Amino acid sequence: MQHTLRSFDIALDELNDRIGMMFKLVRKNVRQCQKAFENRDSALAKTIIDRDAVLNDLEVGVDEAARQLIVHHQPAASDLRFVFAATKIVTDLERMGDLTRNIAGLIQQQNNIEQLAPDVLKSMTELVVEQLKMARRAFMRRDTQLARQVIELDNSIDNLFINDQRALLTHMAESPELISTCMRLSNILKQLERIADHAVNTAEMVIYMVMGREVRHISRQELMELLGEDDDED
Amino acid sequence: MQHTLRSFDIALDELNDRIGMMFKLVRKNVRQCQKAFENRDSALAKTIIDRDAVLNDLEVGVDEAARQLIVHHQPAASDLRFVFAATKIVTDLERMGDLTRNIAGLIQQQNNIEQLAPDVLKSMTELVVEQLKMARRAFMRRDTQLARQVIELDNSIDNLFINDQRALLTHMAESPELISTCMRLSNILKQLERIADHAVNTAEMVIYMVMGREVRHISRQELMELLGEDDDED
Amino acid sequence: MQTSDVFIWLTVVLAALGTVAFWLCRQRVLAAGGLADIHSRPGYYGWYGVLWLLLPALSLGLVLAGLHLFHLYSLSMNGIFISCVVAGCLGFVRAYRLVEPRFRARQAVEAIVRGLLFVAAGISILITIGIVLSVLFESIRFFQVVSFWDFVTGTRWEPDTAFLIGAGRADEGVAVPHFGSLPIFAGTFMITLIAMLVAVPVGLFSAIYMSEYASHAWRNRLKPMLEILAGIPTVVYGFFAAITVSPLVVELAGKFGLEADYTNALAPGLIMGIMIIPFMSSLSDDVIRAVPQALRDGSLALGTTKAETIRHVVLPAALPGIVAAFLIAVSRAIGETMIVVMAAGLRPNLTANPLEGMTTVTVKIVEALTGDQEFDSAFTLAAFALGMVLLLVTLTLNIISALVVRKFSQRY
Amino acid sequence: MQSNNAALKRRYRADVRFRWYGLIALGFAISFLTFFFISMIGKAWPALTQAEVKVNVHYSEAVIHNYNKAVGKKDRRIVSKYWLRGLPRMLKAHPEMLGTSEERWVLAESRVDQYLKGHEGHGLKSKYRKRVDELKAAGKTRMVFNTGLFSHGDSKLPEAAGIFASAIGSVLVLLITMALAVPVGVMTAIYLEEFAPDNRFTQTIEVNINNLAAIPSILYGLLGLAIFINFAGVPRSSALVGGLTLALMTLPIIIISTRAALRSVPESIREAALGVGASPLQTVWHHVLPLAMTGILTGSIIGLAQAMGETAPLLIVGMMAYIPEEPHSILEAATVLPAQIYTWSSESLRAFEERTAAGILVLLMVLLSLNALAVWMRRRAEQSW
Amino acid sequence: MDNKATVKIRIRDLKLWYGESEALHGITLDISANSVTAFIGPSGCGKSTLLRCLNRMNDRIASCRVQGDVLINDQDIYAADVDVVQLRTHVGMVFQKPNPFPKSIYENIAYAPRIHGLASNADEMDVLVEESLKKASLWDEVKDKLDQPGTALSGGQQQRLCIARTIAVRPDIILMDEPCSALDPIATAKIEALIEELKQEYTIVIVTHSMQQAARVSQQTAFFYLGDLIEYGETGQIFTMPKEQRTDDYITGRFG
Amino acid sequence: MDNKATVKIRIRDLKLWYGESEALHGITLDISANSVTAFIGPSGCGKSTLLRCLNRMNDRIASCRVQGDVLINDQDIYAADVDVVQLRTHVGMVFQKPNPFPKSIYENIAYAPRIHGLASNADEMDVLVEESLKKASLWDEVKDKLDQPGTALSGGQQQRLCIARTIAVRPDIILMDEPCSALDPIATAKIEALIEELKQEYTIVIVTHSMQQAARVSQQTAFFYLGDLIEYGETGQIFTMPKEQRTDDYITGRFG
Ligand SMILES: Nc1ncnc2c1ncn2[C@@H]1O[C@H](COP(=O)(O)OP(=O)(O)OP(=O)(O)O)[C@@H](O)[C@H]1O
Ligand SMILES: Nc1ncnc2c1ncn2[C@@H]1O[C@H](COP(=O)(O)OP(=O)(O)OP(=O)(O)O)[C@@H](O)[C@H]1O
Ligand SMILES: [Mg+2]
Ligand SMILES: [Mg+2]
Ligand SMILES: O=P([O-])([O-])[O-]
Repeated sequence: MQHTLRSFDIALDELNDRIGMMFKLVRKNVRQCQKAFENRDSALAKTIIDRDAVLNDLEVGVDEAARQLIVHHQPAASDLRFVFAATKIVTDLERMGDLTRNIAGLIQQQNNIEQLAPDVLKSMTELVVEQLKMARRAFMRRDTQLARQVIELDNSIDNLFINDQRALLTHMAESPELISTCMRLSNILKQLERIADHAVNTAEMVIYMVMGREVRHISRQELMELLGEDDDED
Repeated sequence: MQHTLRSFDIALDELNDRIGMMFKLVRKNVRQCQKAFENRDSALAKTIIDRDAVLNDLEVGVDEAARQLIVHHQPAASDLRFVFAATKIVTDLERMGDLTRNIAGLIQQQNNIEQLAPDVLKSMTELVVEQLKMARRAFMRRDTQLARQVIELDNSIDNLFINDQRALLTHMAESPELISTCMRLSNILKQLERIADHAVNTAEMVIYMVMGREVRHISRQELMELLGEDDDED
Repeated sequence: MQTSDVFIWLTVVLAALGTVAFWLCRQRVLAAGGLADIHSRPGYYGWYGVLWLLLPALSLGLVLAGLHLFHLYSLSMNGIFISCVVAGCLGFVRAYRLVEPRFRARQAVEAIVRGLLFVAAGISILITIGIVLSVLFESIRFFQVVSFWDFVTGTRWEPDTAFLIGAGRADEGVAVPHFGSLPIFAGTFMITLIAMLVAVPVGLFSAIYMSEYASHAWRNRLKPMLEILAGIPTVVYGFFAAITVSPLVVELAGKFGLEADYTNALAPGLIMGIMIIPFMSSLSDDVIRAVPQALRDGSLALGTTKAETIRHVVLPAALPGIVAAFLIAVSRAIGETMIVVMAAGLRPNLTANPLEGMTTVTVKIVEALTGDQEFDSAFTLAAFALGMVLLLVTLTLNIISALVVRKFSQRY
Repeated sequence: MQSNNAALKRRYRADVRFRWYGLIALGFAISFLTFFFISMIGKAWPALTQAEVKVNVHYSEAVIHNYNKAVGKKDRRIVSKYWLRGLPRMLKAHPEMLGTSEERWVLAESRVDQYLKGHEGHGLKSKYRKRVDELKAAGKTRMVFNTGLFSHGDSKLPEAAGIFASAIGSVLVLLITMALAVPVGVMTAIYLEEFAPDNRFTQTIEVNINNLAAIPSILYGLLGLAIFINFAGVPRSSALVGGLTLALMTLPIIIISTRAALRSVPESIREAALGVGASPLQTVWHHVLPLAMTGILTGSIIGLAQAMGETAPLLIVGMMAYIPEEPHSILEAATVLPAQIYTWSSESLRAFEERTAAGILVLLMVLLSLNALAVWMRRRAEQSW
Repeated sequence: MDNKATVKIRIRDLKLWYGESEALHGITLDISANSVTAFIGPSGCGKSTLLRCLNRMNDRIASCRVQGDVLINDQDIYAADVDVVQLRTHVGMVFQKPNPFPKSIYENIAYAPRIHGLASNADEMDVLVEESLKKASLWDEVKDKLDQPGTALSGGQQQRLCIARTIAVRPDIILMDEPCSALDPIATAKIEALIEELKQEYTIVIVTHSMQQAARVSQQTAFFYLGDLIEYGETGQIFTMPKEQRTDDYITGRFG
Repeated sequence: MDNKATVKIRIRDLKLWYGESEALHGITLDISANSVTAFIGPSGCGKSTLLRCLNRMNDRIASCRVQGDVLINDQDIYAADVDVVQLRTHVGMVFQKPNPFPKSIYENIAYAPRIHGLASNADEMDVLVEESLKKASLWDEVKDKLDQPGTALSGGQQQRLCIARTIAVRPDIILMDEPCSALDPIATAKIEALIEELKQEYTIVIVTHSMQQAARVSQQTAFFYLGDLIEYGETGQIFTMPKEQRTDDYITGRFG
């Protein structure tokens, strides 16, 4: 239902849209990282780094908008949960932005990393991009099931990351000359893993926003119970 | 001045105290990490890891308290800035807690890391602990000068980190058998560096809280101008 | 004992007994329980005793006095006195025995007082019934003699011979009396009309000036002055109209070449109008001032002048009240007696010329009832018939005005 | 925003005109009032003095049987018959004066009085006029303050007529009115305003009361006549019947003003009292009545003032009879001031006219003081709120 | 104070009619001792009506008929043998517009204790008056002018005087019907601070139009709509996570 | 709408006395066109007084004396040649309590245009009435009962009727003195929504006791204290980052 005060709706919508936009930008960054990595595209990496400023501004803008919303409209109940979740999610998104910038930085210094384990990065990127897509959709649609999938997907990403990491260690032990290159690659993977973690955070805030229950530090099992096990199948 | 409504003051104070307490816990964690590292104290590491739950609870608690405060008292102006800053700072603090937990985890897996570069970790820890102390004080006293110092100290920590990192890389190249150990140490240092970054975030929020100016993504120079260059000396 | 002595003695004795009763009951309850245990404040137990003393005594007294007055049953004054006191004491004893801590004295006292208030309220009903009956019965007797139709439509009012007929001398060939009341009502109407022509504009504009234009201080001076007009007894107005105004009217009419009677309708009409000004102005002033200030502000804020605001907002808002004031003023004018008795004529006269003498309903009533006639001749009974018409007209006006007020009272 | 257009000017002119209508209306009312008082005082003024003549009086034995013998033939029509009539009684009371004679100031006959005051239509025959002129020339006439006006009852002789008896009558009637109307009226109002459930019966009473207030006073006379006199047999012309009649007439006024006073006590006061556990009766007794008291008193005073000036119903119940003596009980025939005024006003003698005016002045004075009292109290009540 | 709230007022399936029209459609509600319960809801939803059931102020309205139970301290206040006057001393009421008696400040407080015989002499009365004014946080402001009329105080002070007057008869429960709606924000804040104090000792039920006020002062909130109790719970929960959509809509400003 | 606000009302060192007491101590303030400016501050600080200076409603108070300038569209409204009646058509006012005239809804609107001759025939008047009611978001609710009395509407509708009435004379500026304080939250929200609409076309100045309301509806906020303008600025800024300590104290509830 609409608020009696149109400006309230407008303000909420704007907040919502900005966050949706940030989700998109982050996803774009992640995808472009992969591309830059594959193509040794330093210029693209530069674009990614430059885009960080946009995300930074968006973060500060969303926070300011949220504060103005609190001051102007004294949101309560579902509105308050939304505004609160927004200020939390935006921090995560900004951090994701930072992380992609880091990746881009590492890519700029790249020396043949892409030959080391091109697929590793690719599959990781794909998972993260997929996760970000789901996270955004979960947020925009207030969909807790999607949010749950985001959280579940994190498991796969973590597993992938651990495997890759182990592979890299082996690699380094085998060819010490590649250590710094491997370290960089490891770093990139690490950043991607962090992005996934932050995506999980946003999903948790979506669940809070919709259900009013804090799920930030509860066990996976509790979470599943909360969201309903039966929907697990599809 | 006091609020006419005592419960408002009580709620604000409680929020304030909880965050102060989180600062203290994080600092304690960092210090104990160093101790556990030095003494190969796996049990202490375990304590640190367990303490994370406390910080998690505190985070959720502070957020809940902040929301209740918004709902109950519709804070504006300085109160609103405080409540907003609190919800931001608490995220950083919780993350710091996670990072110390990570360090403790790495320490548990330790094999002779401490012999590698005991001083490195020590000096880094000292700086971070000092920074956290200042950050807490800046927050509790609403002191922007202290907050500035927190931010400045981050430079030293970053430099130290880069040097250490470089040293470790050299080390790894020299003794490939130590690669995974070095990687862990590098990781620990990385976590400490992240803690320092988060401390900077809290300091930035303190500045916002006091002055009402967002300083999150502005250049160091702008920041210094804002806070008054003349105070730089002392 | 004299009647007045009984009054005095009864007052003295009952007052003394009452004091004792109050004290006795209060002590009895206090002796039986502490302050915390007793249901009501101790005074209520006292009052309970007092009421049970006074009520039986006084009501018996009233009944006995009534019986005496209506010559139904007579007791000597001493007898009345003694039986009253005895009744009071019996009542008190009953009350005294009921007094104990759990007794709800406050409720009991309040129930009694409430009953008394109710009885008082009932009296007004009795008065109305009394008036209606008194007028109705005699009117019915009148209409048994005179046809209602003739009374209402007849144009000749020549009742003088009626009392001869009433005295059983109808067969002596006296002229047939006529009870055509039309000229009387026409006279009443004419004088009322003149009065309203004076009172309405003067009263209304005075009210507007006082409530809208005059400063607070001036208003406080002007309003009592106008109210003096209402405080002057009608007999004085009548005197003034007859002695001062009527000659003046005759003189002035003469100057214009017109001929006026000394009992012309103009003089009493004018004076009656003046008498009514304060009714009009005070009531209008009240209703105009009752129009919320917010409405004036609202109108002025739209860029209207003061007069526009008054004409278009204040007066329409106050209109129901003004109409009610007007109707009440009309009914005053119709029922007004002394001015017309003293200044208007006695001769019924069906004319539209206010300079001629004419008479009114009230004049005829007074004329009929202040003579020495028997009360049951048609001549005197006619007064009651006229009275009934008067009653009906004023009641109708009053009810209409009440309806007007009620219909519009929720408007702001 | 300059006021230069014609329409606006027209609107402002209308504004000014409107204000003038009000001023004119007020001016009319107030000039009437002034005219009225001036003319009334002018008429009444002469009545405050009374002519006396100095004549020789012989207190002979014969006077006891024929009081006319007390003064010389020339003076018989000049001195007041009223004074002459009183002589036998005085001589019986003071036998020692028998046989003496003196020259003394004596109340003059009303026509002489009028003549001396120089009024037109004094009605004094020319032969007496000459005698009066003589006396006047000899300094044997004088004007004194007319104490008789205040101490005598009514009389057919204008020079002896006073308002005393009617004033006493008025007081008696008012006492009865007050004793009946005020308590019953106030109690009725309290019942209706504070306790009555909102049902048919209450509504009937309310409608009744409003109607009663609007009924012309003369109908109360009819009521008194039909019920008190014809039915209950209360003596005609008595203060009791007058008081009863006026009480009925005053009752609705008192009820209505008391109700208004009670209603003007804000509902919040009642809620406050009930809210702290006062019973309804305590609420009324402790809070509402004290606050409404000035209003109730004001209403009662106005009601009584109206009753005091009322004439018509009293005419109907016979209180315009000729009553020279003040009444000693409420059952005796009595008259009241306004009725006295009415009776005098219908007398044909010129001397009665000024007495009427004087009576009116006295009545007005009393009534205006009562009304002033009411106004003052009302204003005080307004201030205290 | 311990958190385990004892129930002070039990309302069970309370229905109320004004003449033919049903204004309350079966309300069931438990009100805890020593806490503040707020009634909120759109105009005409029956908040005041329900409040006035709790001290039977509705008895004054002839057309008003009640069905169901209201138990205060487990006693049915609509039972036949209940003395309304006594009930009202136990359940005090503070009204929307401050309504001090037009008497001195002292007399305003002393009136009710006097008719209830709560003080046996003048000294006791002085103590009682002082105590009540202190509890109402008004003593310091008026102690030097106790003989001045209560109506000469400012609006906020008058309202506190009314609260002191209510306290003076030592009630258990204080009902407040929009007690701040005639006051400015500063006076309102003072009353709210006072309510916060009073809940230590009294059970307070407050009707308010201001959701913010309900959020500030109350521990429990009941949301009414068209004579129905839609939702009742902890204030914090109602304002952050209401269970009912209608509550959410009302609280977030999405109504009508 | 473009953001570069043009100044509509210039207040320059405005002082105002009621008799001997100075109620405004030299206010200087610029009010922008097509935006909502809110006046806030504790009771008696002179908000209403200043507002009523802007259409010279204060002229009605005999004891009131003004010094300094108020310029509307760069014209001094206190100049000798200014016609108050005409001024008030340019500067409409809406009052605290809805005060519709006791006439039909139609007549409520048509009254002032008729006096000012804004419609030359009945059809034009119909159009004007409809237009005004539409602008006041009331048309849909009343279009079928234009001949019913305006007083029969609900409080919120009445207030919108008053706004429509003001709009009908085509003012530039609308002054509102606590226009929602007599309304319940839902009606208040509707009025606020209306104000939001109206600021597209009109310059609106609103006095409000509710800081939340000021925050919701206004673009600029002026904080007054004891007859002084303490702070004036963007609403968002005033409520998050006031420059003056007193503003912060008032806004955060630390006053008195
Ligand atoms: N004395 C009464 N007679 C008839 N109906 C009444 C009476 N008092 C209230 N009502 C009706 O009962 C319903 C509930 O009224 P109530 O006063 O309890 O509402 P409320 O929630 O307090 O509203 P508000 O917030 O406007 O005070 C309304 O529909 C009202 O019209
Ligand atoms: N007509 C008047 N005569 C004398 N003094 C007045 C008058 N109107 C207001 N005042 C005084 O001027 C000061 C400012 O009053 P104003 O009504 O402007 O305050 P406000 O800020 O609107 O307060 P509120 O929020 O209570 O409406 C107050 O001290 C008040 O007492
Ligand atoms: Mg950044
Ligand atoms: Mg209510
Ligand atoms: O800085 P983090 O992304 O590790 O929280």
